Amino acid sequence: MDYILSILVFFPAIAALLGFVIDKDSARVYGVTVAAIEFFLSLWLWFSFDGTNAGMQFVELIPVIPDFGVNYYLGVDGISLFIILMTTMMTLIGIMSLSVKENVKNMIITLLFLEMTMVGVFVSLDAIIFYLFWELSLVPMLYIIGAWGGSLRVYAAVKFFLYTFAGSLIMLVGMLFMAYTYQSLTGVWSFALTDWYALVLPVNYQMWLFAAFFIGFAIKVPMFPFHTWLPYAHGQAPTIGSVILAAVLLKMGTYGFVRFSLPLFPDAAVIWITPIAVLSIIMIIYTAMVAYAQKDMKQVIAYSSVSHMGIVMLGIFAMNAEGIGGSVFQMLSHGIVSGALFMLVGVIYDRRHTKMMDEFGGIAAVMPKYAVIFGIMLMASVGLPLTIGFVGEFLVLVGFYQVSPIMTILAGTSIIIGSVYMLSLFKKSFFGPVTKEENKNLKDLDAKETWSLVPLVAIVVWLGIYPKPILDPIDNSVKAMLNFMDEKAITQEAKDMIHVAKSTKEAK
Amino acid sequence: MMENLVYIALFAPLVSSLFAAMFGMSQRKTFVGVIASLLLFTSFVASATLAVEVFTTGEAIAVTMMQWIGMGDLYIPFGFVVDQVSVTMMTMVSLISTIVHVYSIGYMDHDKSFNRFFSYLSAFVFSMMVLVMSDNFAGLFIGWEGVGVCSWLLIGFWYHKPDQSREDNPSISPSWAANEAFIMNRIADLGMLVGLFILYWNVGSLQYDAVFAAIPNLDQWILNGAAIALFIGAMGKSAQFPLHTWLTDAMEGPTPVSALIHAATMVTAGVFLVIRANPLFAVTPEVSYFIAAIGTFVAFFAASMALVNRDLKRIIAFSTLSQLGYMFAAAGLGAYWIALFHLVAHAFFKALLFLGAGNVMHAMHDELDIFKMGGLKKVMRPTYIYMGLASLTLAGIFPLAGFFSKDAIIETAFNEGTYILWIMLVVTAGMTAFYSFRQVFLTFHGTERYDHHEIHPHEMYKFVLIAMSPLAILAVIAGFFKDGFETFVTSLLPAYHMSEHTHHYVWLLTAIVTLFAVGGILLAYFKYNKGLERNEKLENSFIYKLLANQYYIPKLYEELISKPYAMISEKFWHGVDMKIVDRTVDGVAHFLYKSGDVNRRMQTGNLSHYLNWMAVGAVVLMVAAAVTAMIG
Amino acid sequence: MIGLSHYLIVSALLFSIGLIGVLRRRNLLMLFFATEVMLNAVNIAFAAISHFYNDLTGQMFAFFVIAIAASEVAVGLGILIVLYKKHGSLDLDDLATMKG
Amino acid sequence: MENFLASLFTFQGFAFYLFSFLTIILFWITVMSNNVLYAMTSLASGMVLISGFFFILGADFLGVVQLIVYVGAVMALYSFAMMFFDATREIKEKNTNGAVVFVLGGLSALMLVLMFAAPIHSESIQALYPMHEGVGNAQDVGIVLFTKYLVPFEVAALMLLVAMIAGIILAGKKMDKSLTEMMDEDAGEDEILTQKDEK
Repeated sequence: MDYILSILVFFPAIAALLGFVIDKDSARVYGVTVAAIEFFLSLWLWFSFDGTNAGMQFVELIPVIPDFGVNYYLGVDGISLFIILMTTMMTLIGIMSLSVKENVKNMIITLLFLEMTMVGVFVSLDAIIFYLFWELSLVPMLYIIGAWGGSLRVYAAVKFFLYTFAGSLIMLVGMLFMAYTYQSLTGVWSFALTDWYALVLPVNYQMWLFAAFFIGFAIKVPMFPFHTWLPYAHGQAPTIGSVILAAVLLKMGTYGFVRFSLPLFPDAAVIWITPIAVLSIIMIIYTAMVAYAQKDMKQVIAYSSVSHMGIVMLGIFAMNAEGIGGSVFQMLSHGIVSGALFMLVGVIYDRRHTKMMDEFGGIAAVMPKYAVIFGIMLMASVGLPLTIGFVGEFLVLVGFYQVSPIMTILAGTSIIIGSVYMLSLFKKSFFGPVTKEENKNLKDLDAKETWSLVPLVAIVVWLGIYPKPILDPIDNSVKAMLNFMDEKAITQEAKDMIHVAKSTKEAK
Repeated sequence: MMENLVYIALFAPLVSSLFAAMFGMSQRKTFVGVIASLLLFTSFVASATLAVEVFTTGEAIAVTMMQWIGMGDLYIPFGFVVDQVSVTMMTMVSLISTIVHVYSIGYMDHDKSFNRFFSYLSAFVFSMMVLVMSDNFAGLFIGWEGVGVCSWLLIGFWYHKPDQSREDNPSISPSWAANEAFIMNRIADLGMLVGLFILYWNVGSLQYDAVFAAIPNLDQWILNGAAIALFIGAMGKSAQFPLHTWLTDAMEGPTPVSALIHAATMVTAGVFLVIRANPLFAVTPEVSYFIAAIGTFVAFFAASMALVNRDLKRIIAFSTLSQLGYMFAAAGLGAYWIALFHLVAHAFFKALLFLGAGNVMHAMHDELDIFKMGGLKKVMRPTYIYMGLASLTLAGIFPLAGFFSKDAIIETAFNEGTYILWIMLVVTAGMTAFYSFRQVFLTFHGTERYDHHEIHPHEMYKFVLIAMSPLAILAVIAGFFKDGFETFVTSLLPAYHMSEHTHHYVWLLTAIVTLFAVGGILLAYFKYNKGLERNEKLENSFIYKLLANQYYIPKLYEELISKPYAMISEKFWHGVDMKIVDRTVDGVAHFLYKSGDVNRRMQTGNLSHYLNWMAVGAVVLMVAAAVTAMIG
Repeated sequence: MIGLSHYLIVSALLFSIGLIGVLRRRNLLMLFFATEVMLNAVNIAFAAISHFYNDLTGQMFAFFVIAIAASEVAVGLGILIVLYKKHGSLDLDDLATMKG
Repeated sequence: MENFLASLFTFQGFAFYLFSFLTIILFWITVMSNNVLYAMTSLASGMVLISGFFFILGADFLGVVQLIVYVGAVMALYSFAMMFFDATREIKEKNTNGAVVFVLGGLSALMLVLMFAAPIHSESIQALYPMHEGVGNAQDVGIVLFTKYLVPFEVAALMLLVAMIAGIILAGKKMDKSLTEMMDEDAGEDEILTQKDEK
């Protein structure tokens, strides 16, 4: 069916509306079925997706406000396909492992709305539609953190909402200015991304627009100075909130960089490489050290996801196919690994209602299955080869080495300090004798939790050993984008920096 | 036919690991150990047939399973090559691991997570096979990290042990030692990764043959960079000077682990890397000389620390460290095949030594302090013979393997004209002989220093002793295969012959080394044969304390690296994150709130105030209008 | 000879006196007086301009100002009476109920 | 200074200066005095003088309307209103920020004067509805008022009607009882309230 994308976007929303009718205690089953259907739809999208063609597929274009060029324009390519797949999968697994007790029905409805907005962000090719879904995605997350959160939840939810909202307003200004320049150059209003791609802007315009988009995306990533909302959001959010927040919402920022900032402003992107690289390295090292100092298990993982996003940012600005492809893959791997880690923290939180590491000790003896899964996820997050974590990290570091060796070595320390804080977390909670009384008789994983974690472990191992089916479409789209950026770049140093892979040259 | 032999050799350990993992949670089942050992044995048989095949036909067998990573111009397949170097390593690894598997059936028999142990051990062997057999640097890196993780799992096997202070347990606890090992290996792996990147961006691919083919047309500083980076990786894995403290702490793991990983296989991975990438190191003379220098220094350094150590397994760990120094010295000086020969020979007798130590530990209820042992000769006769034999080989006495492999290295040092290295290596040979026999005499000879009613030592099970016998035999006869080994291996590695000049002196050189070795043994005999008399003056002399605390390096690392790191991260968290970054964000919000509040106060509800404000506004506008009129 | 500016100056002065009255007064009734003064000042200006520019529009405006002033006073006083009944005083400080 | 003195002696000049001087004084009293009666009377007389101004300026009809409507009607309203508010008491006025008021007033006066003093006779303004010399002012005004400004005139009429009704309704509530009775009544309630508690 050719309207697959619209179905993918609006099916969860309609189902959510119907959800109001469903009675309370069968809400969870309803949620799981809807999420499962959505997941199979996205699987169907993957199978009917043609990996070799790098351009946009399943495109839908319906003019909404013709004279202002705002049209309902959807499309998917190698880069966005797998993020959509991960979104639907993580929502399904999140709902399956939902451990929230009170008003589950509202939670299911909010989650389905959230899924609509998330999928919408990754499929939309029109700036306004992108912005619409971008802002809408904040609202359900605000409720999830605000209503089902911990003690400081209102502060965290409001801070999260306002912080991201302020950033995206500046991005909106950038979009409007971009549309205005498009209109002044071509005489026609248009917000369609493909038209904007064709627009070659003078460098100072590019610099300003890049800055505007940068602030909008940097807060969402979150990049170094703007990251302080994340520990609060994760600290107060319920497990399902943290899983979705870490798995998908952080990827919107980096996806924005790859979809908007790079192709639209190639010259500005090249000029911005060093500042962003410095920021990302600070991000990687600084947050890894802060993670090491944490007492609360969930904060460790929250800070670790900032550190991993630093690596993703580095990959994006490596300006070569290995780097960008690696960063897209790292987005997927971080989504799955940190999503699973948050679920694991949720498991122990449900049993002990505390996340403080020194409350636990020697759990490996008491809950062996839980310890094994946590160990595998830990190794994936530290980047052990043959797990999903290594492929992305390796490609990013390879890619960025071409830009500057010293920075790559600095960024490379992430595998060291990454293992420092993860292993110290594992040792404090799992190794050592069982000191606390309460830990003596903790039950191991029950069916619900195992059924949601085992698929994630399977994916982590499968994509670590055989990432080819995922890497090829990403590779094609990234090479096509780089090729496009190379032709579009005006300044000479941009042309030299953007490294078009030799294979695309022969293929041309 | 050959292809699936390669796959069998490679995947048999994986199958055994998964099989054992299935029973990971359940109670001890001996058949798990037996099947694991059988699978390992099949892998050994496959490797042996491959060795014969490669020996007869002389050319390598290359196999590509599937593509692993393909992005941009980077293409990394799962490719495996079986050539002279990798087949020797394969056979050595699979043989020793089979023996260790059989040994651990006996050794671990009363440990409740018996099955889990075998799954980790077989997983280790699988990653070691991947490391050895892969045909590209990325595959090597997979094995590299896989081996690191398995050693982390195995060192921290007894994770339930609590942390102890440094005084009564120098490596605090198994889980602490495991983390230390993993993190230290990771530091070196970063260097290795950088080496990979240098090679990739200058060569375009990470396959061995592509890289070695491209070496001639790369300029010197790139080659130097790559060589140094790869050597840093090797240093971490083989615990060379700055990154050596994890090896002695790794003794926290069960003894079969120390025997297999920290004596025979994993620590030699660094030497294997230098041997495997010999074209690169041959072309960079300064780096090779640096490797040789580091190797010799570590040999001497480790031997010095072993002289005074009281822990049975730590002495053997130091001797491994010192022998690794020897191998790096040989590889650094260009004698790659001699390094490989010593690597293989060393694996046999060091594994034997460790397993013997395991028997002693088992008998003495995990008591490790040799000052509290003695007189076990009568009770544990076979173990005594095994450990005596292994120590003799280690010291390098004539008919045994050590003599051929170690002396060859000392000869290369002489042959290369690097006399300082030669002298140090000879002195270290003497020290090696002294401390290994000090340990033998203190444990087996002299008076029983343990109290009888608690510990009544008994010999290990029969089948374990039989399992150890191949190692003993090989330790004895390995020397005689030296020439056959040379012809076999130098078809791939660069040939290395002693010059006429050294041939002329060969008898003199061997005499000197043997003299030092025998001297060491006699000194140990006179000092420790009857028993142990402690003289206080020696023990709290400065040098003794310095060596006992491993030159205070672990304490140095603790004070200079781990404590400041923790303090800085604490500062970062509270200082920067909470105070500066978060404060600014909340400050902005607070500012907006405050300014709003100020305006609120203007709404007094009193009409005249509003009128006043209105008048002020009117006047200001008038003034502005007048001023602009004036200017305009 | 009396020019237009003379008249305008006088009306300006009267206007400012009215303004001072408005600002100074606390009593609402007296405030009304001051507004009346301001309105008259404006009327003078209108009349003067219409006279010197020979244009009737000025006077027209003056008429309408007077009309408005008259209705304003009517309604104003009505409100004042209600206020007085309710609050018992016309002093602005007591009537500050609309406090923010 | 000479032409100032010279103009004093013409009828126009003398009248103008007299009127302006008196008006300023009177309005100053309206604004400054503490006694409501003084303020009201000075306001009334001020307005009479302003009608004088109109006559000087030849706007006779306007002057008459000013006299009748303003002085008559508005001042009458004020005086009646005064009866409501016990205006006899001296108005104690807490004149806060006196300085600010004077500064503002003075400044605005200065600014206005400056603006108007500047020569603003720009030649380009030509009369929209020119006065005709021969015809009397009232006739002129009547013609213009009932032709061009008819609609505003009617709207003004309607507005006045609305104002009247509003004035009546607002002031008309409880017209039958006098104010003082109401005062006792409120007080009475309180007493009743308080008595009940005591019983």
